[in-house]
Amino acid sequence: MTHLGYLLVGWGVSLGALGLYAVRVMQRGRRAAARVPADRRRWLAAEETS
Amino acid sequence: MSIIALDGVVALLGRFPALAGVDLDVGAGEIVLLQGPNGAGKSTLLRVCAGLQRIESGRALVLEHDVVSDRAAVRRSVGLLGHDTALYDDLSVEENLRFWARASRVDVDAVDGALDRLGVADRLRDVPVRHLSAGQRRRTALAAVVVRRPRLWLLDEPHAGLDQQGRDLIDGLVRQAATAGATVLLASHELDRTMGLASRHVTVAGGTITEDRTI
Amino acid sequence: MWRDVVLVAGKDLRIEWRSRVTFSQVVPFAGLVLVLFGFALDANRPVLERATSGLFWITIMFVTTLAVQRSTSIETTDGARRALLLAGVEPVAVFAGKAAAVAVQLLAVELVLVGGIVVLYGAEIDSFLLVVATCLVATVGIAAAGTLLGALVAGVRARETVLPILLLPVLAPVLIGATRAFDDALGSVAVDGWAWIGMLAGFGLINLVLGALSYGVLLEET
Amino acid sequence: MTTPASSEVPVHTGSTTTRLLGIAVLVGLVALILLGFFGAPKDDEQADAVRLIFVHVPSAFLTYAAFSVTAVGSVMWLWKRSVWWDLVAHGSAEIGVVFCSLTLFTGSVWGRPTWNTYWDWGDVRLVTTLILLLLMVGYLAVRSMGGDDSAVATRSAIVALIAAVNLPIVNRSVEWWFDRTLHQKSSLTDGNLEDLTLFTLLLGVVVWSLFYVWVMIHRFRVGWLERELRFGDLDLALAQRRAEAHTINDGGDR
Repeated sequence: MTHLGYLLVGWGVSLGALGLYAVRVMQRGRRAAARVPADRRRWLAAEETS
Repeated sequence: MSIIALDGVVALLGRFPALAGVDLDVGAGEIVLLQGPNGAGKSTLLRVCAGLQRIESGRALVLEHDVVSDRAAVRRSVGLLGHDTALYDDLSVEENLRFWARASRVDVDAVDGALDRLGVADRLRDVPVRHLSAGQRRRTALAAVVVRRPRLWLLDEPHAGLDQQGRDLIDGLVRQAATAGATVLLASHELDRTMGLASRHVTVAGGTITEDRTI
Repeated sequence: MWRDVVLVAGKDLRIEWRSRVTFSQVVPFAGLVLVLFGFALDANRPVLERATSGLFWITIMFVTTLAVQRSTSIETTDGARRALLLAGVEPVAVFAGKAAAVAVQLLAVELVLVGGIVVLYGAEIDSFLLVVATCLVATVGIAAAGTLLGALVAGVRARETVLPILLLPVLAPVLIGATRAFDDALGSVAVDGWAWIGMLAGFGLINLVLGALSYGVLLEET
Repeated sequence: MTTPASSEVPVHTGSTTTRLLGIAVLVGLVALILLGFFGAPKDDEQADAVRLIFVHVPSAFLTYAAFSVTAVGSVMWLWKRSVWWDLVAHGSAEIGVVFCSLTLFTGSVWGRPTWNTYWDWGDVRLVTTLILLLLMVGYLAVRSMGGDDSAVATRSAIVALIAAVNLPIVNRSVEWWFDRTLHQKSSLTDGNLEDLTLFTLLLGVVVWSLFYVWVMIHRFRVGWLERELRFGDLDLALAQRRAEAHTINDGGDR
């Protein structure tokens, strides 16, 4: 395969960055959710009913 | 007719509830003293009455105009002396007053008279505001309020930084305004002085009104 | 409305005249930038000639951030923003007045800088009309976008750094367009400068409308 | 911090919907990698470098999609003062900045073997996208500067509008600037691409879009929770504020 180095860098950085960002968002969510009282996590309540 | 009618007013500064439910009714010609510790919410209360503060809940009418939906009408009819003096440092006393008179669409010729009443000496009128002392600056700012001939005066610590003569001047102005039918709301720490001046004492604490006495 | 525009613009210009910030600080700063570019590129005269229009407009971009900051701080230092609302001046008039004052100051700086590039960089002006037109049209857009963003960051912490971050990318088309138009006027590159003036006019118009529509909202928020 | 033990109120931002979406993204990604590296044929001119467009083009598409959502959300905030839209605008801008950076990065990596340069100032889309990135970084800067929530929302919404309105002018001016562009004139429509290459490209756009929706749902909930943390306890704050009145009632101010 030609240009394999370029390919790996391009794909690797893309997937890595997206994955890293996703993990960070979920961590932020967990941290915030742990501090918000259960009765005020409202979008969760709405989710359960639908 | 009540000049100020507040009903359960809650106002936030950022996320801090500066006013936590205020009910207040003030009639024409009253001189109301707002007293209370620093951070009690006095300044925020004055800003609400000037139509400059967003209200989180409750309702506020000033001169029968809603301070949110009809704020332009409220602003036109009040005169506010806040902690800031709203003067441009590089313009002279007279230029400042003329600018604010024109901006407020009031008689520019009233400027001279207002400066006289506030005891701002003639020699100071061409001096840039930057060079004024704190007391002179405050007198100039008050002159800008006088020029507007407001129906509702909102004065935040008007005596602060003034000499004895200046304080007497302010008391005289307030009495005159009330006699002429205007309403005055003033926040002050100078209780000895303002006790006699005001016809009503309202104590503000914790963003609420804890005491309301008419004398 | 027009009365208030003149009132606000007159007030800002009078303050500027009194304090002379533009003339005692901004103009020397702009001259210094020109001289420094000269040092950096003078080893190669043709390069300097080729880059003259770009350097001119980059200098104007720097000057703009200073002028806008100054124009904003006039209203924020002593609570004049609030007093303008109380006075009942139309926010559109405040916007137009302040933008006009900024534009006048920028035009004055541009006048000095044109002299600067002629003397320091040996620029030869082929079309004087095109130079004037470019300055006028570009400055309207710069002043409109600058005044709008100046009001936008007025209530923000660290506004001195946030303003350039926002303003410079927005002004990118002006930098490109005015540089090309100057290239034509100075005869350094064969392009149609007048076509670029059309683009600059579009930029100016759009940002004037944007500012007129949103200035009031910004004034109320802080 | 007490963590509620009940299973009905989880301590994260996931839900059935996001889990299904997440699985779809992962499955799609595996398919995309297989097709991208081994399925799609190499290009006549670009050889295997063409395989980079399977990440580059979807990123570019999602950049503009995400910022369009931000623009719509900003208008809706200014119009309706709807917190929901403000959170959408903020979240989408953040994700958009990630996609935008990736677009520029993969573009550069692809440009090197294909155009023999990492960067070209004469290319319209490249320069426009860079300016878009700078504008949106400015947007996030305004957002992060703090202050009254609704003032921040209004300020940043206006920044988004300024960016959205000025971007076409940036694009036009760069286009005129050099009057040339390295980018191929939409290779999607001129029929030069092999069928499987085209299919893989579309699959990339679909997978990236699913990822956007998935991460956007999470990001929105994060924004909501953080808002609840700041604002949700207004009743509590009011009670505390009123309590001040009794503790320092007679103290006066001295």
